[in-house]
This record gives sequence, C-alpha cells and structure tokens, in this order.
Amino acid sequence: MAQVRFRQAIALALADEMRKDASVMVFGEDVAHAEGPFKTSEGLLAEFGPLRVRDTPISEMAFTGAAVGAATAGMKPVIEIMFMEFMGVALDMVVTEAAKFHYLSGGEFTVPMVIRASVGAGGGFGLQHSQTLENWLVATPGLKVVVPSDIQSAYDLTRAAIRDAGPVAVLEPRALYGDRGPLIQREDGLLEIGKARIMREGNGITVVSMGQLVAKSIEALAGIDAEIIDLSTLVPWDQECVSASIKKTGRLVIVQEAPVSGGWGHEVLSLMVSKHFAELKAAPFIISAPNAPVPYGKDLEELYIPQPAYIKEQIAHYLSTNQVPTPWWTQRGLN
Amino acid sequence: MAQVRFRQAIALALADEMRKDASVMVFGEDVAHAEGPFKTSEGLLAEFGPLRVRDTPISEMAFTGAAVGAATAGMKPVIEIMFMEFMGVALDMVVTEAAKFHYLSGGEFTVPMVIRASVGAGGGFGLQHSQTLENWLVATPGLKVVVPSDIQSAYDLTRAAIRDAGPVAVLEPRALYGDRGPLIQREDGLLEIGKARIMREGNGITVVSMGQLVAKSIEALAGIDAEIIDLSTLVPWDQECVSASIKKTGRLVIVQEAPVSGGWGHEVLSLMVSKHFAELKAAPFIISAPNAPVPYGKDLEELYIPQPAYIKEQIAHYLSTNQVPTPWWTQRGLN
Amino acid sequence: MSTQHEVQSKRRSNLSDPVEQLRRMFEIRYFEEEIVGLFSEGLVHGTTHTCQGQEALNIGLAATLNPDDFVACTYRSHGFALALGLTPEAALGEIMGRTTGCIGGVGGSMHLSAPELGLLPTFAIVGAGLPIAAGAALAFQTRGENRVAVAVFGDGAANIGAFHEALNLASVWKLPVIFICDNNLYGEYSRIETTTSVVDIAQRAASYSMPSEIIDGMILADVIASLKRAIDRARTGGGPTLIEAKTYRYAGHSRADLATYRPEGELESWLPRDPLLVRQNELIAAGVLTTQEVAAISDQERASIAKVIEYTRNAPFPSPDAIFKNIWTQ
Amino acid sequence: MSTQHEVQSKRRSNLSDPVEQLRRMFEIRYFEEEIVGLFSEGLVHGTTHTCQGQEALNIGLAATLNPDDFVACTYRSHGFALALGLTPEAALGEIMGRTTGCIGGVGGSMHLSAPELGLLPTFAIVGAGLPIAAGAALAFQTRGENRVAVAVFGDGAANIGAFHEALNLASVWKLPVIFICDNNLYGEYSRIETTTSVVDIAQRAASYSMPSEIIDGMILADVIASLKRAIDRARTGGGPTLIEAKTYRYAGHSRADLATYRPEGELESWLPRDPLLVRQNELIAAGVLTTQEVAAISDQERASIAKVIEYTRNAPFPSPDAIFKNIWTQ
Ligand SMILES: Cc1ncc(C[n+]2csc(CCOP(=O)(O)OP(=O)(O)O)c2C)c(N)n1
Ligand SMILES: Cc1ncc(C[n+]2csc(CCOP(=O)(O)OP(=O)(O)O)c2C)c(N)n1
Ligand SMILES: [Mg+2]
Ligand SMILES: [Mg+2]
Repeated sequence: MAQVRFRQAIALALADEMRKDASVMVFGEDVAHAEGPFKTSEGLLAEFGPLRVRDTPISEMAFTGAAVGAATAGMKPVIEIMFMEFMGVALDMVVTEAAKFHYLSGGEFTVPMVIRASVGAGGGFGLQHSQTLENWLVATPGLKVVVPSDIQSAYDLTRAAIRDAGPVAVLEPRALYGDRGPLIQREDGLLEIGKARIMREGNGITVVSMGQLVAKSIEALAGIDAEIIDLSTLVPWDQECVSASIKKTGRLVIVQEAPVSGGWGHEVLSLMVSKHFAELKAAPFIISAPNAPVPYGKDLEELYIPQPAYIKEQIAHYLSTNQVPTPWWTQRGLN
Repeated sequence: MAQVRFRQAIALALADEMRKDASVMVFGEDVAHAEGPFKTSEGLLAEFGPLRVRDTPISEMAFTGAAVGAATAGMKPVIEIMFMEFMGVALDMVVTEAAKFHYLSGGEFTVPMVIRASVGAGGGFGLQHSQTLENWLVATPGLKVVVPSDIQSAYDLTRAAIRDAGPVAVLEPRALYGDRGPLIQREDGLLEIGKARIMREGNGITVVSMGQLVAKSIEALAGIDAEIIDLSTLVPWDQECVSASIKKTGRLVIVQEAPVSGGWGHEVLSLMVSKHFAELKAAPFIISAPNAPVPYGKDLEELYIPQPAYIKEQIAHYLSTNQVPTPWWTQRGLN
Repeated sequence: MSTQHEVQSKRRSNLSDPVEQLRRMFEIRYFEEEIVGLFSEGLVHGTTHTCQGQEALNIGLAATLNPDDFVACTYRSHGFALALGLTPEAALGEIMGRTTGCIGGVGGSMHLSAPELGLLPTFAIVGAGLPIAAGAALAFQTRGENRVAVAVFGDGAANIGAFHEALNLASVWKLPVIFICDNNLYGEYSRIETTTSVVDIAQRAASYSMPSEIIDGMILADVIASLKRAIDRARTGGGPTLIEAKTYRYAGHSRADLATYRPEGELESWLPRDPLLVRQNELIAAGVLTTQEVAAISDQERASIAKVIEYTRNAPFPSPDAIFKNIWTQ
Repeated sequence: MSTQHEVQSKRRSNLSDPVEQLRRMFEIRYFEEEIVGLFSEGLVHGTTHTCQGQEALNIGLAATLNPDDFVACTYRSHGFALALGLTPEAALGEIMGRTTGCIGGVGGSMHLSAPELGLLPTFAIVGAGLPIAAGAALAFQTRGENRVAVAVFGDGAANIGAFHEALNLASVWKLPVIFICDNNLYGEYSRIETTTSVVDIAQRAASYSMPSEIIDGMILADVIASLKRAIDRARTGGGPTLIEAKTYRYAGHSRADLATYRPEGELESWLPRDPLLVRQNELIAAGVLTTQEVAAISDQERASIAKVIEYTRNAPFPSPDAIFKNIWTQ
C-alpha cells in the first residue's frame, strides 16, 4: 500500500474526484501555483489547469461566496480556508447562505460545495491560528461538518464531501498534515458522512473523540478495555453508533480539543445522557482543553492539548473510582 | 414605578450610563437620527449629540472593529448589530479581536465594549433574521455573553455590560422589544453579569431557561413545583446557582429557543450531569426548537418556538413518568 | 391548462414586446401598492420592502437577460421576481406565507426564488448576492458557457466588504458578471451622503479597473441600452461591468417606515419622472398606444392584482411538515 | 538601573537623530536576519514573518508619530515594534516564547504589543487592523484629542473587505487615521497582479474621496516627509490619508518559504536601492557620518543583537499559570 502523508491524502482525494467529475474545481489562497500553504493541493494545477484550479485574492468572503454561486450553477467547488479563524470574515457565506440556499429555493437549487479549513493547536501558530472553532458551524441545519482523524479518513471524507449533494465543511487537524502512513486510494467503500468509526472495540467504557484527539485517545487507552469511537462527522453525528456502544459499556467519556466551555462534546454527552441515563454506571464527563486561549510555545501548547498521558490518567482515575476526575488546571489551582 | 417597554428600558440604560460616563458612546446602523431600527436608542442623539451617537454605513466589520479600537483607546462604545445574523460578516472582530486583545497585550489594553444584537424568532422575519446563534460566541475565553429576558434585566444587564471592563455581547430577544411593564431605573443593585436569576423557587424540578423562553417557562409551569432559573449570562454561566438548585430538586430540564443540535443547553446539561449524576432522580433533557430553519408564517413560527403549552406538556409527562418526553416533531413523525 | 413553468416562460419571453413591458410595469406597481394594505390587514407577517419607482430597472433587466442567466438580488425584489417571470400568485403566495408561494410559504417577502427563471433566492443579507453572482459567473466561465450573472444591490450595499471583494475578484478573473447598483439614495433611514464617501457609486469601479456607467434608472430605454452593452461585454469575454442606476425609493425602507426623514419635496421632485409615466408617454408619443389603451392596461393590471389577492387570501397555509423539507440535500 | 519604560521611551525619542535612525535600521536588519537561524535551530516555534528591506518604513513611521499615537500593524512587524521603541529583548523574548517577551511569551512572533509606545497587539488576521485603527482615531476625535492612529497593512490586504469598510468609514467620519499600504509586491506566494485589479493600491483612495500618495518606501526621507503631511492633515481635522509605500519583501513570506516563485533577478534589482544602503550613503554624502563610522555602527548593532540572542536563549519559559492570565478583564 502506498505510504503518503495526511496532506497528500487530501491532494490525492481532490485529484481523484476531479478526474472523475469535471465539475469539481478548487480555489483558495495560494492553492494553485504554490500547491497550497500546507501542500494539500499538490499537482492539481499541473493536471487540471488554471480554469479549475485557481489562486484567489485574500478575500475569504468573495471566494466563499463564489463557491456558493458556482455550486448553485452546477459546479462542485472545493475551497480552502487556510486557518479556521479566517472563516470569521466569511461566516455569513457558509452559515447564512450556503447552508440555507437549498431550503430557500424550495429544494430546487443545490449547493454541492466543500469548505476545507485547517484547525487546531500543536503547530505553535499562536492564539489566532490554533483553535478548532467547530462551534461556529453548528446550530445550522443544512450544513454538514466532518473532521478527519487520520490519513484514510482524510482521503475518504474529502471525497465523500465532494460527492455530497449539499455543503460540507471539512475541518482538517493541521497537526496531522505531516503524518505519514498507508492509504487505500479507493473509489468505493469510502467512509460515509454521518457515520462514526469504531477505532477499537471494547466493553469497559465508550470514549468518543474527533480529529487529532483520536490518535491520542487510542494511544492513551492501550491496555484499557475501551471502545474508542472517532465521531468523524460532527453534523449530523452518529447517535446510533454512540448509543450502541454506551448500551454495551455503560460509560461515556468525550475527549475533545475544544475548550470546556463551548466544546462540541457537550451535545454528545447531553443527548446520550437524556437517552441512556438509566444505563449509565457512572457520571459521563469530558476531557478537554481549558477555558483559555491557545498559548504559543511548545511546552504550554502541549499542556493545553489533552495528551495521551493525561487522557490515560483521567480515565484510569475515573474507572477506578467511578468519580469524574479533576482537570489538570484545577488540580494545579490555576482555574 | 414607571411603565416602559423593553426597548425603552435599553434606551434608558444607555442614557443613564452615558450621563454618568462621558466615555460611553453609541453607534450602529440608524441608531442616531432614526433612534434605532427597533427604537432602542430613543432620545440619545438629542441628548448626547452627534459625536457620541452616530449612524454608521452598512459596514458591520468596520464599525465593530471601530468599537474595538475606540475601546482600546479609552472609550466605552456600545454598538448595535441589528439582527444577530449580521454578525456573520463581522465575527472576526468580536471573537478573534475583541475577545483576545486583553490577553494579547499582556493585560495592558482593555476592551470595554458592548455588542448589542437582536436575536430570535417570533417576528416573522424569516430564516435569515430569526436565529439566536449564541453558538457563534462560545468557546471564546475573554468574551462575556448575556441575554436579557424581561424589562428589568434588559435595563440592568445593559448597564452592567457597559460597566464591565471587558467585551460583552448582549443578545436581546427581539420578540420582547414591545413588552411593557414596570422598571426600576436604578444606579445600584443591578443584576450582575455571571449570576443567574431564580425567577421562582421550587423543589420538584430545576428548569433553566434564557431569553424569551423564560417568560414562556414561567407561564408553562404555573402550578408545578419547579425552580425556574433565568441563566441570564451564558458566558460565563452561573454553575453555582444551577448546582444548588439541582441538589435541591434532583431534576434538570433546559428550555431553549436554539435548535436541538448546537444549542446552548447541552453545556449546562453536560457539566451538571458530570457534577450531579448521583443526585439526579431521572434523565435530564432539553426542550428546544427542532433542527430546522426558522419558518416564516405565524403558525409555523409559533410551532417552531417552544410555547408554554408545549413546555407544560413535556414537563408534566416527564414528572409523571420519569421518562424523557418525545418532542413534537418526532410525535408527528416529521423528523 | 398550461403548467406553471409554461406560464412563467411566456411571461418572460413576452417582455420583448414594448406593450407587455409597460403592462408589467403596472403589474409591479399595483402589486407593491397592495402589499402595504395587506400588511396593515395582518396578512403579511414580519417585514416587507417594496420597490415602487424602480420598475424600469426591474423590467429592463428581465427584458435583456436570457432565462438561463442568473440574477442575485435583494429583499427589495418583488419587482425583479415579477419581471423575470414569476407569477404574481407565486410571489404573493410567498409573501403571505401560503403553499402557493414560490418556496411554499416558508420564506416570506425577503425570500423569493425562481431557479427556472435564473432568479437566485433573494438575499436578505446586505451585499451577500455580489460574491455569489460572481460565483455563478465563475461556473459559466469555467465551463465555457455563454451565460452571464447579475447582482443587483443598493447604494448602501456599496459600503460593505462583500462589494469590494466581489468586484476585485470578478475583475481579476474577468468574470461574466454585471453589478447593478440600484442607487435609490437611501439605505434604510440614512441618506447616502451620511454613509458613503463618494457621490456616485460608479466611481468605485476604477478601484477594480472595471468599466462603469451611470444611467437614469427611471428610463426603461436607457436601462435596456446600458444593460445590453454590459451583457454583451460579459458574453464576449470582456469581463464585469458596474452599472449605477439612479432611482428613487418612493416608499419607506420597509412596511412600517413613513420616511419622515426625507427632505420636503424630494419625493415630489421625482414623481414627474416616474418610470411608468415616462414610458407610457413615450409609447403614446410614438403612436404605439393611445391614452385610452394605456388606461385600459392599467385597469386590467389593477384588476388582475385584485384577483391574485383574492386567490391568495384563500390559499392554504403550509402544514408543519413544510418546516422540515429541503433542509438537507438528498 | 533604568526601567523598561524609560529604556523604551528613550529608544523612541532618540529617533529624531539621523544617526540613531540609521543605527536602528541596522538593528532591525540584523534582528530579522538572526530570526531565520533561530527558527532553524528550533528556538522559534510555529511561524515568523520577517521584514528585511522594509526598514525605512519602520523607522520613518516611528520617527514621525508621537508615542501617544496608536499603530495597528501586522504579523510582519518585528521592525515596527523595534522602531517604535520595543526593546530587542522584549521582542525576541516573545518570538522565542520566553517570560521576557513583551506579553510574557504566550503570543509568539505574530503577537507583539507595546501599549505605552502606542503599538496595538499586532494583527494576525489580514485586514483586521484597519477598522481597529479607525476606531482608535474615533476615540481621539470624539474626545477632541490631538492624536492620530495608523494602520499598516500589505498589498494583499487591500483586497479584503475590512480595507474597504474601514476606508469608507474613516472618510465619512473624517477620522484622524493614516492608512499605510506596505506594497511589497507579494501576498504570501502570489504576486500582486494575480490577485489585485489595480496597479497602484493608492488608486483606491478615490473610492473614498480620500487623499493619497505613492512613495518610495526604500527612502527614509521620503517616508518621513509623506507621513508628516498625512499626520499633519489628520491632526488638523483634515481626515484620513492613504499612503502606498513601494517596498520589496527580501525574504520569503514566512520562515519556510524560499520564494522560488519570484522572477529571476527581481530581488537583485531591488538590492541597489536597499534602504540601509541608500540612507548610509546619504549620511556619508552629507558629511554626517564617515564610512568607518557607519561600519562601526553596523558592527555594534550586529554585536548587540548577538547579545540579545544570548540573553534570550537563557531566559525562562513561562509556567502554566501564564495560560490563564489576562483572559478576563478585571
Ligand atoms: C449585513 C447586513 N447589515 C444590515 C442589514 C439591515 N438592512 C437591510 S436593508 C438595509 C439597507 C440597505 O440599503 P441599500 O443597499 O441602499 O438598499 P435598499 O434597501 O435601498 O434597496 C439594511 C441596513 C442587513 N440586512 N444585512
Ligand atoms: C483573513 C486572513 N486571510 C488569510 C490569512 C493568511 N495570510 C497571512 S499573511 C498573508 C499575505 C498577506 O499579504 P500582504 O497583505 O501583502 O502582507 P505581507 O505579508 O506582504 O506583508 C495571508 C494570505 C490571514 N492571516 N488572514
Ligand atoms: Mg438604497
Ligand atoms: Mg505584501
């Protein structure tokens, strides 16, 4: 099997889908000639030419809007928002336009566009270039949100997002771009949008995670009888999969990169508690980043993101006591 | 006591604070000469003049940014985003700039600005002018978010927000602007940011609500032994107050205007379950709008928003069965 | 019986006829005038923005575009929708929230849509239509089609970031898109000079090396001539154009607005140049119609709108399942 | 021992002296050159954007503004920060994530801040500084103060919505703000003509009825003269100005970028007009300094930066409690 990097898996997915479907086009800042600030569009300009692969001005609102218009007029544009934060200048186009256009046209227009954005901490980019911010995209019926967690899911979900008939945001954990590993470059059998992935089966506890925290959770839980679920799609998320696991384990922990307050895990926990209250053996809880900006500097940033050792310690404490563990910042009296 | 409308309470709060503090200024689209699209700045231009009360171009990004700059330079600007959705073109200034400036200046700059935005359904404004969208403002340490629910809290929270040393978003339920009732126009003893309000004491169940759903919850729960809490501040919300109530009642229900997926209630439910799992007598749950755009048309919009009769029916069912009730759209096989 | 689709196509193709153009200007005028009353009756919910005085622009645009061209316009677009061919029944049905509305009554006055006529769902967010029209043009360009896209927006919208970004992008990519600024002198309750740092919005085209024209938006012939030039340029690879049409908003910004902020006599100074008046006088002068014929057309349109209102009063409201339709694309 | 505050004030006030101006241009140049090496050593985390070649603009701005004026600039602002008076220790401390950094090491290269020198936290979001500078000017105007605000931004930023909105607002309100476009021909890896529909960004001032100037950003004297005019205008109620400074980005966009996309010879064609070279030749020609004295200054600055690096290598990293400081305003 080919060994590729995460970022290459994305470029391959784009290329494969562009070969199959002439309506797929790619644009964004420096995605054409420079092949993407993170090299996620390697080879595309050379193969597909300047009509279908375009560099844009620094105009997130215009090019996101252009994607909405192009999609409405029959193309399948894939755009790149270099850092998720930049969606802050173009959110209207995603949430208020793209997500609502199908509804607003009485189901006649479709907006098959993909908004790729890099997210998350770990690169030392500082507090305005390191957040996950998936909260901006929720409470928006009509917009799907997926988050790849490894090379295969980066490839699969990118292709699946392009094939989807509506708008899909793909939030790519920036910290994973350099990861290298095997990829099945497949036409069929792609991971599906809306389906969670069981990364490891287990019976003692259900651990739901997403993005770069999935691999950390897997590492953390070596030797623990945990069922590890990669949510994979945040909207609409796979309630059946998580439900089935909780029925088996009676325990739920969410591991997220987002801060405590405003993080995506609350919805999973909340809806699952409403459904499985009687089946739960102990309080479910969330392992997350603290309520603080993402700090610059290797050590602090590493501390900020839940790491395997910390995840392990938290879950081990929980399993041995049935009590929700105290997060590190409270242990240290910091917050 | 003076009888005023909700919108007048806001104008009075602005005027009272402007009289006290010459650094308070107000700007936004049509807030000066027209006294606000919702008449929430009645009398301000006449009293405080065109330097401190200004109409802006249709440029949410510029005038929100101008508020950040003016606040940094020692003013206390209050800006108006006419409909919350318009923050979609200016979110960067709120979340990525205002909220982070204090941190980014090592604590030296402060950004004492207030962003007022009208929110919510009930006015027949259609799906791009009727959402609450508080989810855009969470996961953002540094930014406070308050939501008045009646005339007094509109007045108090507006003044408290202006007095706050940092940026505060005030999300005003548009449907309440016309409400009329008594107001204590006070200098001291204002409701505090970060403190929830117990609207009615009770022992049987804790009901946490916010905005226009508070009054509906109160109406719904007549005759039921419920403790009704107006969260009042969404960030940072009053965990102590809700905790204390749950300890007493052993039951938690959230009543929110936001849709199921992405709504604010999940965080309250989730953190409270992690803390009070053992004390809960039954599954907590959320009464909310469905996962759908806000429909135009009186009947559908009324159905969309949880109304007293529906809230009552849901909670009565829950109290009598200890089971989480089925929402109306599932009962009707619609979603 | 002809299908909705056939009726709409005919309404569109008819517009090559000058008499039909005038008739449809009356249709728009009476439609808008009646909306106000329906609002007061409580039959229109929320808000509504009418376009009396801007009919020449409505009809001029519809008469020059092909049905497969795309148009992005605003909440103030009953007139454009009717001009492009949407039936008054489908427009009023939407405005009154009935199942007969063009999107089944769940959208309301700000949200008209007619894909088969090229009308994108109208935009309730100021400026949002500009990048999206540019995007439609991008699709046409990329596929090598001979189609154009149009964005219509107000003078107030010329101060929002999306305007700037869209015009720059369209110019850099030479997109077949026409930007039409309907300068009616007001953005809500604010007169243009209090919010806008240029007198003519068209001046801003120079920032994008884009050709521009300023036209009298009250004169149908001028509108059509200017649009033809711009559309031709776009179809032949010449890229985008900015057209500024000087018009006047007869009514207030939205239903509740009595426009008391307007200088005295301003409205009155515009009325002698009313687009319907100008056009009917032209046709009479040219011997195409007699005064009596014009009066008859006017009466017919008034009566016809009255019938549409009657019909819509009796049209059903959507049932709850309408809330859940068309959210997710299948 | 003098306090940090005194040191910074002195660094600022010294700039009235032409020799100190030159010295500080060397300081910036060597500072930036060393950053690249520190990055390769792994001592600078994430990303960093250097400004070699743009020193005349840095020093020119700091030499003309008062310390109570406000400056909003970008992630590419080590030079502006040093010029305005931030010590190299505080700048490098931040860039290397140490407690000695100007915000204690939690921000990094893109986030320098020096409130007492008027330096707003530098902006990592393209265009964000423009409305915020306008806002600072709004505060000054509202209080009747004789202060100005400045926004510095790149050529690429002239295509983002915030640029347009901020310039219009500043013009309508006649705010005392100066917009300086540092046109270094590139936005990341894209040359200006591929993204921008005008040749000179200054052309866009006409869209806001705003005075503008195009200046040679490599020539300190030109920068100072132009800024003085604009600042004077702003201080005397004349409103905003747009200045376009033609410069060149010697290095790639950010640390990893080798700028292989540049046309061959382009960098070389700029080097003879290097701002340090131009300035030192002027001072030598004017008899203010000798060649030997210039060499000495250069050596001193190189040595001094070496010391700062040594100092910062040994400076402590922040402890975890730093993460939680200054989030909520007390
Ligand atoms: C981003 C945004 N800001 C504000 C509004 C509120 N609003 C609706 S219409 C309008 C005035 C627009 O004026 P103009 O562009 O001149 O169009 P006109 O209404 O005159 O046709 C405003 C401010 C909005 N819908 N969207
Ligand atoms: C809104 C936004 N979009 C994109 C970026 C990524 N980005 C950072 S710097 C840059 C190029 C800016 O070019 P220019 O304005 O010319 O400034 P220069 O770097 O040349 O000084 C880009 C695209 C960003 N930081 N913010
Ligand atoms: Mg207007
Ligand atoms: Mg540049």
